[in-house]
Amino acid sequence: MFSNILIYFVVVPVIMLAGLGFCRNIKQIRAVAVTGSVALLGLSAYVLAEYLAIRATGNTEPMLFTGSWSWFEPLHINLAVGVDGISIAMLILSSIIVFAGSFASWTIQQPKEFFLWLILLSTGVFGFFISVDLFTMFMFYEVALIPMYLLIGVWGSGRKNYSAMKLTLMLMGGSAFLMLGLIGIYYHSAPEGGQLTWNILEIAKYDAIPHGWQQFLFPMTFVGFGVLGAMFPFHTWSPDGHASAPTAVSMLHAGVLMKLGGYGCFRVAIYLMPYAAKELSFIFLILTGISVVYGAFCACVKTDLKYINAYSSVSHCGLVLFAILMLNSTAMTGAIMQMLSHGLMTALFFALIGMIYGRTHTRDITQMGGMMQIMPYLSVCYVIAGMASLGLPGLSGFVAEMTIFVGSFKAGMAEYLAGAGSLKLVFTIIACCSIVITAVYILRVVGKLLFGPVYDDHHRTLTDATWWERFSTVTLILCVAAIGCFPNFFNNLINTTFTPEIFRVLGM
Amino acid sequence: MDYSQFLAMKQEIGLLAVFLLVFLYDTFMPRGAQKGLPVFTTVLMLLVTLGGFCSYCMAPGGEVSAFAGMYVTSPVIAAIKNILNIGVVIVLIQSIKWTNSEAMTMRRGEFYELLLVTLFGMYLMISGRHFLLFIIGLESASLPLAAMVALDKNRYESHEAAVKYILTAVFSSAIFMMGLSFVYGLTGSMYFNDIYFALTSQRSLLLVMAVAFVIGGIGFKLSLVPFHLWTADVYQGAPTSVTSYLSVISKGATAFAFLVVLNQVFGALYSQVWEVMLYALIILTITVGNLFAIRQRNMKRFLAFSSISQAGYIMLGVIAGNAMGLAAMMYYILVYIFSNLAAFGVIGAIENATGKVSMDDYKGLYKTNPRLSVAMMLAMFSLAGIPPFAGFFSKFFIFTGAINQGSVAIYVLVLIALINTIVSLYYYLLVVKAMFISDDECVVPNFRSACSERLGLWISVGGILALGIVSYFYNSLLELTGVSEMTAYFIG
Amino acid sequence: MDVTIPILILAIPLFMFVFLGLTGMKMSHKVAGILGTCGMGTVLVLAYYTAFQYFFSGADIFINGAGERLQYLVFDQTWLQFTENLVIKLGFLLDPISAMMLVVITTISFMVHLYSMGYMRDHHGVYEHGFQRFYAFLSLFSFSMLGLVVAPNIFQMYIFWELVGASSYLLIGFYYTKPSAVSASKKAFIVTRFADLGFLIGILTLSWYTGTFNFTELTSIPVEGMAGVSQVNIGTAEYVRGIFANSAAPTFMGASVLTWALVLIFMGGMGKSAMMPLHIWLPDAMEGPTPVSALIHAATMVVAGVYLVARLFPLYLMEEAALDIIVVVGAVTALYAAMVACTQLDIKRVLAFSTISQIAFMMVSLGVARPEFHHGLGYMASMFHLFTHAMFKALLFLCAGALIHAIGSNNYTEMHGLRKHMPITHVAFLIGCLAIAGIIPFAGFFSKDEILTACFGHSIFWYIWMSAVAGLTAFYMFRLYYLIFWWKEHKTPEGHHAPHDQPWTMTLPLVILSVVSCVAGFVPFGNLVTWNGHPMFESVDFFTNLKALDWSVASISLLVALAAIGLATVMYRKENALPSKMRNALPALWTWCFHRFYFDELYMFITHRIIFGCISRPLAWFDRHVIDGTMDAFATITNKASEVIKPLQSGQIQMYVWYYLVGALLLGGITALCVI
Amino acid sequence: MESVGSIILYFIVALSMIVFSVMAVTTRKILRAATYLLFTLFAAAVVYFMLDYEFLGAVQIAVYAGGIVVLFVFAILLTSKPGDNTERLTSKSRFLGGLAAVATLALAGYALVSRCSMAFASKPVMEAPDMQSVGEALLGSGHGEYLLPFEAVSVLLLACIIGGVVVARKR
Amino acid sequence: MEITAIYYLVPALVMFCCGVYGFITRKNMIAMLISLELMLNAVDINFVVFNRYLYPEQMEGMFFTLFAIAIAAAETALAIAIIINIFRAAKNIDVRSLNEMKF
Repeated sequence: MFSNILIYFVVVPVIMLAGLGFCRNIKQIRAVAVTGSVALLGLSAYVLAEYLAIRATGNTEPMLFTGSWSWFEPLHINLAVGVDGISIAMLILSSIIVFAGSFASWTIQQPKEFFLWLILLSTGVFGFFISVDLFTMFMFYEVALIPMYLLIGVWGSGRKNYSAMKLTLMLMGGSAFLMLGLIGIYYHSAPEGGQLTWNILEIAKYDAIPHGWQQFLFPMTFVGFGVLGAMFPFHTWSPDGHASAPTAVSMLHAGVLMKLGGYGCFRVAIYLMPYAAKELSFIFLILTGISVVYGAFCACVKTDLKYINAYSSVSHCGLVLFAILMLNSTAMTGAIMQMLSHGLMTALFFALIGMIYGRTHTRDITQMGGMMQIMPYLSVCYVIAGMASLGLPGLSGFVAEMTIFVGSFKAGMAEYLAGAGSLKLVFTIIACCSIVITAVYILRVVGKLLFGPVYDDHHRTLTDATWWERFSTVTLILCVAAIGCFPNFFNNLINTTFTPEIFRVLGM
Repeated sequence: MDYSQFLAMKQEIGLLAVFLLVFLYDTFMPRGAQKGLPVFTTVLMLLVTLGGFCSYCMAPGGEVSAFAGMYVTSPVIAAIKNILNIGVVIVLIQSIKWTNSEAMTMRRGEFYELLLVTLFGMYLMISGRHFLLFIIGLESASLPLAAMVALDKNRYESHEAAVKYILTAVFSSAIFMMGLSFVYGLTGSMYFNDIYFALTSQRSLLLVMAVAFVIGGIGFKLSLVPFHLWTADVYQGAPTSVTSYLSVISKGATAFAFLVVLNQVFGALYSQVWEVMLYALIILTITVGNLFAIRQRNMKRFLAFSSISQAGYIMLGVIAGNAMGLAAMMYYILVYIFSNLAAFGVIGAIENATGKVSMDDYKGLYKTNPRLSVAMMLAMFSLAGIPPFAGFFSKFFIFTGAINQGSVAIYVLVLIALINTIVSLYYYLLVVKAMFISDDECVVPNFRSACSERLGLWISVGGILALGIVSYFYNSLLELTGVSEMTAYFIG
Repeated sequence: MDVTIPILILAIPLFMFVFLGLTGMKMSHKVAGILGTCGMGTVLVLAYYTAFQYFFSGADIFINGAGERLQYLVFDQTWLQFTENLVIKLGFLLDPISAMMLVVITTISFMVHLYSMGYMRDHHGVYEHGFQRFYAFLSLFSFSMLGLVVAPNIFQMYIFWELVGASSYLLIGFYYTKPSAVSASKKAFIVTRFADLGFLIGILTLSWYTGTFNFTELTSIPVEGMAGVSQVNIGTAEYVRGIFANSAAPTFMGASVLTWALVLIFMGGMGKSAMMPLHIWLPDAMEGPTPVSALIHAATMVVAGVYLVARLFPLYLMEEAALDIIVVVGAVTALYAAMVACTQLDIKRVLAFSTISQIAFMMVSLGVARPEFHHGLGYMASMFHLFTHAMFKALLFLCAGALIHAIGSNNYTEMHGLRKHMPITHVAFLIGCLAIAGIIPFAGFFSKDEILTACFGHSIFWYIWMSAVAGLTAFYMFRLYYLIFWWKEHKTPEGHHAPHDQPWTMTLPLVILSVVSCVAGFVPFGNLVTWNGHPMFESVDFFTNLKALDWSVASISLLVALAAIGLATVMYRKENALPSKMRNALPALWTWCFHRFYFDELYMFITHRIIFGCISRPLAWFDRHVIDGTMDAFATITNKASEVIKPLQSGQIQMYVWYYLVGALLLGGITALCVI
Repeated sequence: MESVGSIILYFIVALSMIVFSVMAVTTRKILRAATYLLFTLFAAAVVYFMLDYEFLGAVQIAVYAGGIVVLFVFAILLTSKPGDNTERLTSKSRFLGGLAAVATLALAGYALVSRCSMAFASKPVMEAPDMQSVGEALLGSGHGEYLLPFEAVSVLLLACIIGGVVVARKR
Repeated sequence: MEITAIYYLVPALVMFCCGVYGFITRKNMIAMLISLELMLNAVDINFVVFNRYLYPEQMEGMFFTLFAIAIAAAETALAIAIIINIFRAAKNIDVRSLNEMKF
């Protein structure tokens, strides 16, 4: 079992948890957090390199590094792991954000408890991304959710009790649907007389879920994951939750946890139930299409920085689900890229907001101004994050969005010319409009917050970023720029996953 | 007359032996040695538990029937009794401090004697295959409990709870027996087996009413809505150790008995009669239990409603009506025992130390008593079904087991149950919130809980952590039930 | 051809941007300025070398036996692969217009770099705050603009298109403490972003049908036997149209999909090139430092739209409807901008509207270009005007910068009578005015004349229209000229220096650009830049342009220009009552012109009232109160339900058993009803 | 056909059963309620006798009438104070109680009647079980024999004694 | 006229319902207990009647009744003990006073 490299994505956090148990002072805690996150970063880099090397030898297995260990044998539950390009992308994203998050919470109160929960959360996240067994996947999914409650509740600010409760309950509400969907999938996973299985790869191979059942199970799983992916109208946990969460938690949550939603929608809902995905995608296309513009419009008039960003996340994550529903490889690649991109830049955003808030003790943009003169470093980073968000070429947002638009347009045109209506096309164009609205709210914030005269003279005495803050932000900016400048690397990494068999039903 | 048949009842005999020893100890040991009684009983009970494991391990397997089918035991039944035994041992460990307290000096022995008799009654409920034996078991399991509820003489609530309990319990058993009389009238026998076969072709209003009354009678002990209303008052009024016993052991045993009765007596009526009833009961139980739990501030009352809604989830295993459902149910109860006992352990420890049982008193507990709050939090998470704690697995498996039944309606039922888990999560989190998040000054000072309490908590917490992740427990349960007779009728 | 130089042309500005951006704060202002300028100087040399190579080396990859100039793909690197066919590549395409643009951009950029060394400091020689940042941004802009013009595919163009937008945003907002600058930069970005939305959809449509982004496939055919070489050819475009025709492409609102795609792409161009009604950002963009206005908002970035249309010209030729739209938009914009320019008080705004007007000239010229008329004279004229306009408009802006720097205000009512104090600036400005007014032999005369000729060849109506606009141009430029340099000077307040000419770093660019404005008109563009590379003249010498003039058109336009100048002289040479009389004679017209036909107000209405007021705010409200309210309502309902069923647990056992019994009876009764 | 005497006896018993139970639950004096209960129990005993279950009838009289009712009377005397033995019933509780009772009566009565084969079965000719068979059944372990319940109920009774003691004890 | 099973079952049922009525309406706990005895007794009669009329060859119903009487006695004894207990604590046995715990 421990010869499989992927297991260490769970083992390392567990060791970290144990290590934290022995920590006596903040220095040791920091040491554990940093060592652990560096180890995870190294691990994901190693897995990436190995993965590419193996793929280069012409290996076309759907997943690599697979391993399966029987767990609850009578129920056919295994601890099954495996990764493809998408999972690796997500693993890298997670480890980067955990790394940056550790630095962003350098001076947190009650560090031991904080890091305990934070690492428990990342255990869930990593476990989720390496799992190919529906049960373990779901288990890790829930492991990742619950620490949020305490992290927000204890270390949050504002209406933290309300927000923490709302977030937890709404996400758990999603996972209620999800659980039903997963169990349903299990019972229809194998053809008549075959052995039932939770293994995603096997289920996909059998493709035995009856169409009628797919039409019931698909919405269950899609909504279940969609709640975490902030799909309209189940997104309202996101603004409140993010607004109350402490910096590192917002980073992890928006950066990684929301990606669980998109990833799950793809890996479970669409991958396993392509027929229903094709039949029912229109409903969710409408919802996610609404998410995209709706989130952006809402962000335009909010004055709390975190609310703005949360709505922006609604918009961007809506784009992820939107693209996934287009059911073609270009759009899906774009969706995964968007997950990466949004994860990084939104983590950057939340890190910066946290840092600014930590200094000014307000997040209301009408109460601030001229930050560029006071804390130029943070402000420049904010501008960069903003530019990434509104899709400036050279940063990650652009490539992701363009891939999505090209893919969606392709899907839309194909549908239109096949005489199947113009829904996809229309919603593609609507989604495209978001690039303008995004520019509006990003520039509004940048203009009000960073530029202009200093609003409050008390702010003049504030200091710029400390070294750990710089470290955290620079890491993220470098990653954002790396994706933006060398997209084809990631594109190829992800693209190889969308092998034809995924689209077997879709006729593509 | 073959009295050697008594030898089939190894576990019951072991239990009665303990009862006898405790009785003798209590009666004849000098006053100075009386303080040793709790430990004495606990150790004996532990031995019985271990013995139960051994006998179950050494058992040739398959079903042993005695007294012309009036009594049945099998590996599964032995395992069920063992599960209850484990719970009893933990309860006993946790109650050592309480029974050794000043107020309990005069009633120490009686507490143990009554407890053992109720356990004996539960054994009979599980093993009995004749309604006469069953009802004797049921009464043995509830009447002495009323006396136990009244043990806390200094508190008025304790008396009030006892009255409420005994009156409603007798009413319930009257209804139950009315139902039984209808069954008898329709079938002419009290043997489960005979009734089962006699009922295969009968459908009448009388039968339906009989089933409803029987379900009411057993549902009363299981506190299914609408037969649950005594629960909260009794849980609140009873001494904490008794409450924990009531909420886990009594409930667990009754759940098994319920399963047995429904399957082996009314198995043939499944789809026509009691499936629908159970649907309604489960939905009501979970929902109403949750709704009441939301607004409770007294921890014991809070856990009462929580246990009501948990009973609804346990019933999902009954409705599944197959080996998987049975295994899931056994597993659920096992996990539930550990989780709930952890919660009660903390409540008991705090109550013994300070007398506080209100949720408001728990505010900021983490700052003064971090370990207790962590134990409580784990219990709450496990009850709410949060991974990686055992409660998650048990919930997942019981849902899986239920859905195995396969109809569309069960999906709807499970969905409703799942949505209710959100509500339950809400109130479990309220406790966590009070302990960890609230900024208020804690009224409970830092204190060192007794050795026994700590031991009990460690065991419970260990169970919460290990039962889920270590798949051995569930796997072996499922292995056992795969060849079980308990569901055989239903499947056939 | 060696790829080093092209790569360097792009890499040096990028490097300068990163280098100055990261380390600028650590180095002194002067070093940063010199580094930036030297970097740009190097690029200038390299770009001149490349352009020279392209135009004059005669290598067979650049020109074929028939003297037709070819497109040469210097390099092409895959950047992002969407599908098998749809690939974004980053590359470097050399052809007449990109070579020409290389020259224009590097020239102006270098001038601006140099000029800014003097401009971005106050009278005491203290450098402005953020000087290094300024140079970093200038480098970023140069990089983006160069990348845009050498793009071999439409998506690279889009990428750099966005980048120039962003650098324009950064530079307009350079004085970020000034709220007006911040809002101007925001406006510029958002308006162009909106236009880019059209561009993007256009690209998507076009590429979906054709399956490629590459210009060399969309508009050209490859030359056999030579890798990377292709020839602009209408045949390819025919092929593209064939694709659209054969794929059963539906028509949408009466126009073909190709037309729609081209119009949408043109919409992007309208945004960047400030065509009506998307022009509103450009006058506001004058909030940026004046050298920036010269570089970005006069000479280079704003002509990107023209460049885009020129790039896809063979495609536009296929859809005359699209070209007609371009003509209409251009012509209306030209007239509108010229009219508005007549009334503005801010020197830079006048120049900005003038720029809009002149770019509209180029657009019209492209719109009226047809291969059958003088080998597509309009195309050549447009590019020629782009070139000359870049020179003289940069000159004018730099002069304006010198004036503003000297006076400290943009408002020319505060300038008057500066000709004695600032002789060099005066002469340079005059040259610029003459050039833009179209007076022989200055550069503007030739290019504008070609445009009018092309219009004449297309339609007499547009010819008259554009001639009138040309007259207006001369009028408002000389109005500006007189108001600044003539009239009676203001008294210098105590303690202020009298305005004087600026240091050499500022005057040198003026001188150079003046010279170029004088002689650029003689460049034989017809042989260098034509739509399909085919030369217009058999042979060339210094007077080719002069000889090729269609004097019937030229003389009329000259007359119109002179008349307009005369009118301006009469009205504005000295302070008199004529202007106010005219204003009173046509009050409505004047007010509308002065308020720029209320376009800004219209936009404010749309954005604030409709987008924010009627969409965003209601949506946000809806989100908080309806969507979120629903979620909260679940919780509230649960709590309420909990409260409602509270009486069940009354504490009275008699009620308990009552519920028990009734429950059991109902359970039995209802089940019995169901099953029996 | 039954003999006239047994029919008359039946009516007397049935009527007294109904009337006394009604009176037991409606009388306002608690001691009277106990008395009416006694009468009802006697009536039940008579039913057992009529159905030839003499042993059962004897047990009924001995345990119920002799034991339980006496217990009741003691308890009443212990707990009631002068003037305390009248109680006023609220009309609400009377309505609810009546509703529940009538509903039970209607539903169960209809259920019983609707099972015609059962409800209208006539009494077969059968003698009272002799004491020998009763004793053997009570101590036998075969089918229809009740050794195990007999032992179990003894445990129950023991427990109830212990419980009763521990509850009733003052400290 | 023939006395069939229903002739006994209905009075027993009426007795049962009287018990129900009494339990729900009476305020005195001992009166409630008396009502409970009525209910239990009605059940006993049912068993005996069914045994005699329908299954006369066995004695299941009779024995059930026998044990039920024993159980009823035990219940009553314990219940009375508890009621006396509460009488000591609260000085009355009005069931309405048992309202310390609710909601």
